[in-house]
Amino acid sequence: WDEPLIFELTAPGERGVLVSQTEPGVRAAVGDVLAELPAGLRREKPAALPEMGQMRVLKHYLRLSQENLGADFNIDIGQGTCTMKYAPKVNDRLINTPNLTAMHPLQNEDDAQGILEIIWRTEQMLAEISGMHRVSLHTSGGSTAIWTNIAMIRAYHEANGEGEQRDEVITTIFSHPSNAAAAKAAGYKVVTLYPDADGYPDLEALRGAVGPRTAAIMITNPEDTGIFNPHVKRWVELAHSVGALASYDQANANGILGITRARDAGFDVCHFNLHKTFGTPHGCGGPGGGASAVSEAMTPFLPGPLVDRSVGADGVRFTLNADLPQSIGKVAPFYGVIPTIVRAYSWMMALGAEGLRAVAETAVLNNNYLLKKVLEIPGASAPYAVGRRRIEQVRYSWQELFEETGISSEEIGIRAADFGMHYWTSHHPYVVPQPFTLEPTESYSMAELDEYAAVLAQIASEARENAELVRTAPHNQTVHHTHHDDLEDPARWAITWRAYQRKHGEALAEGRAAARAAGETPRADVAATVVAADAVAAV
Amino acid sequence: WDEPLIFELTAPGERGVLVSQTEPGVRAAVGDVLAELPAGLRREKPAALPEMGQMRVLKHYLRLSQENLGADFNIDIGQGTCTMKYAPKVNDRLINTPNLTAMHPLQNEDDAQGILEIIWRTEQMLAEISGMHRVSLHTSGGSTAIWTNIAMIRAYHEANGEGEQRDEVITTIFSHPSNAAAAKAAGYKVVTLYPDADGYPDLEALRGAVGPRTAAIMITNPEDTGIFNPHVKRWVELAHSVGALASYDQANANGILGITRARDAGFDVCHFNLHKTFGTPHGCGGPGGGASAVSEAMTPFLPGPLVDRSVGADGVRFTLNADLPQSIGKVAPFYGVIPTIVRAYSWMMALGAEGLRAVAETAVLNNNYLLKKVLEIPGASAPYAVGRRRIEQVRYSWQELFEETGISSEEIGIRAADFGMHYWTSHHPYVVPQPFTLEPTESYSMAELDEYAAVLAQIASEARENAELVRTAPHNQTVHHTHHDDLEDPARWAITWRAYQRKHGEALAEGRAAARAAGETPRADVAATVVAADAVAAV
Amino acid sequence: MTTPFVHPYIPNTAPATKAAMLAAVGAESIEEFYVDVPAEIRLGRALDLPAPFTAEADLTRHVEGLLGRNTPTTQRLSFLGAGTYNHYVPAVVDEVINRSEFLTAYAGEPYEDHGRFQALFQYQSLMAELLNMDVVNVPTYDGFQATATALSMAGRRSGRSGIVVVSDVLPDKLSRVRDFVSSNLALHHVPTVDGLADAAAVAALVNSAELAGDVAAIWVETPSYRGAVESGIRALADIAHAVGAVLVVGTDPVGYGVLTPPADQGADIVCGDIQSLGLHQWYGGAHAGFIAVHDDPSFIMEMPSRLFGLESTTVPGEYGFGDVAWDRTSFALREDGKEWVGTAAALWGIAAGVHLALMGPQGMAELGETLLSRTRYAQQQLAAIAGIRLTDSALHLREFEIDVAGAGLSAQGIVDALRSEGIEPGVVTGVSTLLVCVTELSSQADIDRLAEAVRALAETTTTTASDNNASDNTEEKSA
Amino acid sequence: MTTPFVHPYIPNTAPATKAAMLAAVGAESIEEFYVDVPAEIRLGRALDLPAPFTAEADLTRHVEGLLGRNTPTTQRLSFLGAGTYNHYVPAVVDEVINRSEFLTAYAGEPYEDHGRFQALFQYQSLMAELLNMDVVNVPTYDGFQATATALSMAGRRSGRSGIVVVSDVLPDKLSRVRDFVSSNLALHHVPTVDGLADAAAVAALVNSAELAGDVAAIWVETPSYRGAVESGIRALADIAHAVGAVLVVGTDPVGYGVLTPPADQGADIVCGDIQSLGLHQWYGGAHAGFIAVHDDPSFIMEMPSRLFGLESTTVPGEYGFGDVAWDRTSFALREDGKEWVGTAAALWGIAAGVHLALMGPQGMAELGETLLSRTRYAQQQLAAIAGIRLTDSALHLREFEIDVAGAGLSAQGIVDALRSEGIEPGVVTGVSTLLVCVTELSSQADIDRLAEAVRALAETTTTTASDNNASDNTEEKSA
Repeated sequence: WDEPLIFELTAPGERGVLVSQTEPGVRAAVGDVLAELPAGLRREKPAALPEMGQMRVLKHYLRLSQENLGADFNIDIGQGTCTMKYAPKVNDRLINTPNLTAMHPLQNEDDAQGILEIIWRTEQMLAEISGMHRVSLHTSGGSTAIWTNIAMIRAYHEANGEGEQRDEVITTIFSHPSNAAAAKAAGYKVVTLYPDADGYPDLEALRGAVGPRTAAIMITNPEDTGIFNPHVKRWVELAHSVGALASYDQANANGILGITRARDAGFDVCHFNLHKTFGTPHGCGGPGGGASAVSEAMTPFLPGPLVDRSVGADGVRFTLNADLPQSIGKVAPFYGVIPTIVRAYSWMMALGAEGLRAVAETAVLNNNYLLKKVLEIPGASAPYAVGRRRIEQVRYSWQELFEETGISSEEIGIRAADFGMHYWTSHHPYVVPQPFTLEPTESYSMAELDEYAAVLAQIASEARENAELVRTAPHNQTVHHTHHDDLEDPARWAITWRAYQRKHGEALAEGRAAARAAGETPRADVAATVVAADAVAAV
Repeated sequence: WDEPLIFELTAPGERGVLVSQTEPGVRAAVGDVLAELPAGLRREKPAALPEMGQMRVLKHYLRLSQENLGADFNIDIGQGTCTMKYAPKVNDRLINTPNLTAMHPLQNEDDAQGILEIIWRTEQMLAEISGMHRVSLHTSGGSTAIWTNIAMIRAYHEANGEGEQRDEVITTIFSHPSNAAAAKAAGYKVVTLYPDADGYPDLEALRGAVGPRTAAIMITNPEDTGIFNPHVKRWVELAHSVGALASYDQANANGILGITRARDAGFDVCHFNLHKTFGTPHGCGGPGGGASAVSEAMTPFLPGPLVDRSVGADGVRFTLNADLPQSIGKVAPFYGVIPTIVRAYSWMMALGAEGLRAVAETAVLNNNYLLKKVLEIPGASAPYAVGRRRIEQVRYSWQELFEETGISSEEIGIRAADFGMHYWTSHHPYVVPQPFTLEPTESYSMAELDEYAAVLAQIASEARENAELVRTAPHNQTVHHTHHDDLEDPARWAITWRAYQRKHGEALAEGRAAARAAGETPRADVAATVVAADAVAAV
Repeated sequence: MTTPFVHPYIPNTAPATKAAMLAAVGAESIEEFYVDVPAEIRLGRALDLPAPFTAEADLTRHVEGLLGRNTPTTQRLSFLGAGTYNHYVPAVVDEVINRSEFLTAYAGEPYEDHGRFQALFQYQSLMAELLNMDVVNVPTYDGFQATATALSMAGRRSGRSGIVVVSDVLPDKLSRVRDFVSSNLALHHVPTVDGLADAAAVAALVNSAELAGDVAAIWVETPSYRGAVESGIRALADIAHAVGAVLVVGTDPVGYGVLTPPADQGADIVCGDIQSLGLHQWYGGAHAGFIAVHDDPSFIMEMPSRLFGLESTTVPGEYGFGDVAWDRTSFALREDGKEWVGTAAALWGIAAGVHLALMGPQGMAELGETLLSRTRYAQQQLAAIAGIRLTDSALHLREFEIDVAGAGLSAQGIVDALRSEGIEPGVVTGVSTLLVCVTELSSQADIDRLAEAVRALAETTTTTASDNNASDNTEEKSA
Repeated sequence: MTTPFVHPYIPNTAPATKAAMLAAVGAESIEEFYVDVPAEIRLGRALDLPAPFTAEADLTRHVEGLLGRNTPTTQRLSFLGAGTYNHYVPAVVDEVINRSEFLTAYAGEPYEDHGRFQALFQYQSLMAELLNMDVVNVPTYDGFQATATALSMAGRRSGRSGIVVVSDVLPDKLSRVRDFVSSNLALHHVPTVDGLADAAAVAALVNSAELAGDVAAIWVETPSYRGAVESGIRALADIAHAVGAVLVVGTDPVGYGVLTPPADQGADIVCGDIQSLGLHQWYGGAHAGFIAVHDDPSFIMEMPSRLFGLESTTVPGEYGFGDVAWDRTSFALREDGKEWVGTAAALWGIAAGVHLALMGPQGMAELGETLLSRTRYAQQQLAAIAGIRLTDSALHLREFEIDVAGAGLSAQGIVDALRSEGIEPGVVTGVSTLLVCVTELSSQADIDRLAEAVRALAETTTTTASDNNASDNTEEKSA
């Protein structure tokens, strides 16, 4: 599809949906509410939204959807650390019921026993999975769950009179960047530790870093390299030894479900991403769902309200408890991302203990299988811990290929999309040179893993034999190579269509005129002579 | 996508969905039911269905869906006579409720008052729209509604003792082929009339054809040419004058809603296609929905049961009436295609009388606008009734272009798909040479009509300047030019995968081996080296 | 209305656009387009229809309000079958058939609608594996039509007019078939014995003077109207083939994960409905018919439906799809085609294909076993109630009939009484007979609940009856 | 279990595949992959979780059973707001965001995820038109976060720490903001007068010795917690700008089809929640936050969220998309980025974009007018009841507070009493105050029903009270 911007589709007078109108009786009673608006409050010019019939709006967005590559379509193992797994369709269908969509959060608890029970049960299961005492599901993403954890840590130290003293948080470079960023946003100085020569988290470095100013260590394990810190319990003990707390980023928990638990290593708080480990869809970047799990000592600081279960004469009842004097308060509206929570609950209930363990075991099997396949590709390597197994993912490197061909990991990623595959380099900074991180999870079949590895091998071979082909990618995508410089220059960047028209309107008009003169039909004109070659869906 | 056949994706042992298992208590009570099956009743070899994980099945069909071009995606005016209009999404959402999907047809009527009322209201509205006395919604397509109409006519004549005598049905060549076919299937001899020189139905020809053997005339109006028969009332009168009945195929009713009605012209029976005129989706070729509307005299012959409305002490109640001694009996299970009926009801209720008239008026406006645009394309013409307006559609001809370039209407259609447009030639036989039939309905904007016409103009121009480009189409589609001869030869045709393997298994294996030898990766192997160029979605 | 009517479904009702289009075609008003519609048949007034709900929110409230007056089987414990069955529909099935691309497509060519052709070819192929036959059609309307057409095919192919009906047929289905074939075929019924075909009587009739040489087909239904699985298909096939007739088997494919397909027992045409394979109940409004035959042109050329075939393309190894033997159809030849082809039930075929792909061989086997087990269990539990008996001793799949006369009950009385407990116990088939249906969604607890409710009713009735020396009229007691 | 565990969600649990993969990597068992996980922290037992429902049909029955214990607002007449609102969601919105392509995508590049980038760029652009501002972010978690970040931006940009809070803020939102900014900012509250900001008092505080030179922002909420539409934004902006501070306006965009956007009245940062623009209530679980600023790098570079921008490609006239000023973010710079960026609420942004495209200028204008009219009508009907009064005289959009003390009622008493009639009359905000919310889905008949129910309760209470010379404790009377 060669689909214009929606603003270019406007046709004055068309309507997309009609609004319920005020009844004559209401009009008679209230008069002309617009005419009576206080001075300056009546909008002078209508908002310049497009005017379109319903089918055209639908068609526009359906076409855009086909220009997008969801996990349901590709072998989505290229976004390592993000756990792109199957989000079962049955869960989408279960949540799309008025029994959830039409629930108001302040309805009487008697009308909400079903959803309250699901929240409570989900918390209980996550408590068992983490070994923690209590869980809050209020946050809508992993990073904000991390924030919630550091906010509770801050509240804990403040409650103990050490709020001023403890102003440092320690993390590692292969922990997710949000640990560092959330700690900073909470007012902490961030100390980042680098791994030892073998890529393992460096216990000695930690020993040198902890002290009376340390508020917490905030670490991911297994780290983004896929390496599990075998001394993690020592790390926690070291933190505790100086009065600091230990916060566990479990974004990478998928490979250790039922194997080991945060509390078993002594952590005080941890978080899960429901949209990663627990099989809910990623929604183009949210809403996800965060779970903050805490030890008994940290429980008073949880955000509220909490869902409590009581057994009375009338049977079991679930209630909302907002009487939490030490709570950090609200971290989000109401009780969390309900569609995510119910999906995660259903996902766990479809699997059970045996199933969760099969998830973990199959994920690591897939990961180590893929590791072997990738290492067979000349030019690819898996730095650190050479010859050792990994857990959930591997941070690989194309450094050898880059040195040989000049083709970068980023260029390989763009070329991979030509094969209908998504591929991501890695989080910054690129400690591993020319990095890429693959996380096959448990969701993809052996044949799919083979297919993905074969595409990488194909591109590596192209890089050697026809580097230009790789460098000039994309060749088979909705859009051609973009000029990214536009977006770094305040004079040229355009974050909205109105800004674009203001900054580039003249060039836009000129470009169209030129195209028209050259016999081409510009995008904003009738799209008739644009052949489908320019209009293919994403892959 | 270069998606294999699903059988090629099998991986032994994988499961797509698990089935509810028999409880231990049941097993204890009934024993091994399989072992106890009577001789010969136990299947010996499992069905050779594919074994696949759930996500892979989903991915397969989602990819196939992207290789398909629904009305929601293209400017779907190329399938004239089929009334490809907007099927509102709200109606899809309204019907997908357990209040419909989980209703069993033999539940107590008290549990079904909602759906019975919708059926009754829909019938009432269609009765008003057609002017008829009573409506049955039992059939699931237009052709079977036509069948129902001729079956009622047959029963009527039989009831009058004229069943043997009346063995002919008269139709016209520009009426839908199902009129002829259904009459034939009902045991009638079919007489087909051709239009007069101007393309109008030929009243004199009818006069020559009717007689004591005539059971009915079965005609479409406006005909597939888009021409309205101005003498339609004379036609009906002529039929009645010899004791025959008149059956009106209203598949093309979209342009005359609220303008003129079947009963106003004297027809005894008529039918509508709910999936055409009344805005329900076409579902890749059904289920649709048929409505058979009849005069009071024909009412006793309707299929049963009928939905009746009564007002009693407890208020209004809807009941199923199966006490219909003259009824032709069942024409389908239960009461019709419920999802279609409820959608059609909602569609009418979103529009009302004023809206239905706007549908008709806008459809004819769009049609005549498009007519003007198409006639501006050199090589295109609209045979018959030159210079006159049309109603709902127009049967055009590329005969001039064909004579000039050798490019046929069929070739133009295949090329049109390269532009993301669907285009259909016309029903056989091609009375109009190199025909195509466009029916813009009310659903497409002026800009979209312009775009479609521009594509036709572009292809016509290509036909002159680069006929080979058109002749070798498709160029930008999921699949390349197919070899249709395979499908006309019983020795080679393959209607199922098992038949294909049996007939072509050797060639298949050889082809794959050859491809492999040539360095290509055959489809059934890992699809890794197949570049996305071969794998684009439909457009 | 004085304000112009603009509707979201009709973009060109926008006044400026409408004016521009009229100007472009040189028309003063829309009325000019209707010159061929004479005044004598013009309506001349607005249609008399209810006031519409043009705002989508208002429409939604209205329709949801109406549908809210239904009480679906999710809120009843239902043992209703008789043609529509409550099987589980996997979410992936609904996801696929609700994709806009499939839902709103229609009749595209094999190029732009490659996905539709492949999905339906796969449906044909998956059904073919389940049935062990080489040819399956793109779905026709429903199992009624499929059966009527299958019998007509047998008639057309042989030039004979006799159909011997050897099973208990669902009455509605029989009604449909009777009317459909009435111009061409005559139905001859052979009563069943203990629920199954009476092969000896069939043989006698087929070879009788009345029918000799004019039997086109023997028609078996399995499971029968009462759920009985026919065990004599092979014998019936032999009888048919001996006189040059064919065996037509009407069936529900749901059991063939464990049961021998009719083709393996000599059937020539197998037909029926696929509602059990991934379609919701929809108040009886979601049926589709299949017809399966062997790869024999003498059968195939009699099929009216479209048949999608796999063909090669200009790219070696690539699969293309198209219509097989198009010239059979009414699209090609109008009345000279076979019956007719039209919009039927393609989407339901795609659904059934997805369903079979998800289930796989093991899923279909487990489903078959669960159905046989639960059916047998329900038979046991109900027949264990004093005075209630099964009406035959055949093997049953999913449905069976009980006779409750011995318990002093009427079938309608049970239905009325259990309804107050939220149970739909079955379909009344006679004064004292009830057709009970169980599926994989009927748990042991559900069946036990049914049996308990019937037992309680029977005991109350018996007690009351013995107290009163009363008759077998139980209706008054079943409030 | 002795049979191998094979699950539809985990294809490689198929025993043959698992064995082949282990063999390929040269591992004896899965256990080898866990050598780095020491025994001391190994769980060593199965997780103690409820028995699962591995059959999808069983899972569905379980979850539907739980959800069936909810009674949603479709079965109640609800006047609940206070942060989550019952607006109509057009079907097309749900259709689009439930497309697998959007629902299951995540973080693809601008090439393979062109559609996502365009859809979110369009969301930004559509919101920008509604708000009359040039920059809108990809949604953050919710309006609470958006406001907390907006205030933090003002603080970071100015290096100052004072925030002057001039409106009545939703208590939960205030709680969230307070904790979030506690390391960096101090909140100073100026009480409202008759529901609106007290500009004179604000000016006095801003220029007071305590705060002079350290005011980063004045924070307005409109509509306020109680639904009052702030009329003094221009004056407040002038006060802020005079001291080098900025005006931050927290708002709900639903009214800007008819109301003047804050930017036109001098606002520098406008922020809030988009739940009203096409998201269902979801028990409070569907929120997303927007932050809008002018095209000024000093603001933009303080934004933590992703900002999608339109850029050219190698094909003239083609639109590409990408991240604007990536180096602001924590993805680029970890703790040196602005706050952090992570998975937030992109899908809800797409929904809001579709919603605005469907509504268009006329739809948003009609919606605004309907909301104002119905709100006013509800105020009139309730205030007409003897003893019930509005707690302020400001203009209200959608929500307003009533004080019922004069009618001898308590707020909780009304809620408890009306609940038995299926009505949720509002949110209790104090002993005698109730926050009532009406939307375009509250018809005149609905509002009349509410008013009638309250009136009847008030009259009963008054009668009883006068009979008994009773106190104002009404709870016992409101069974």
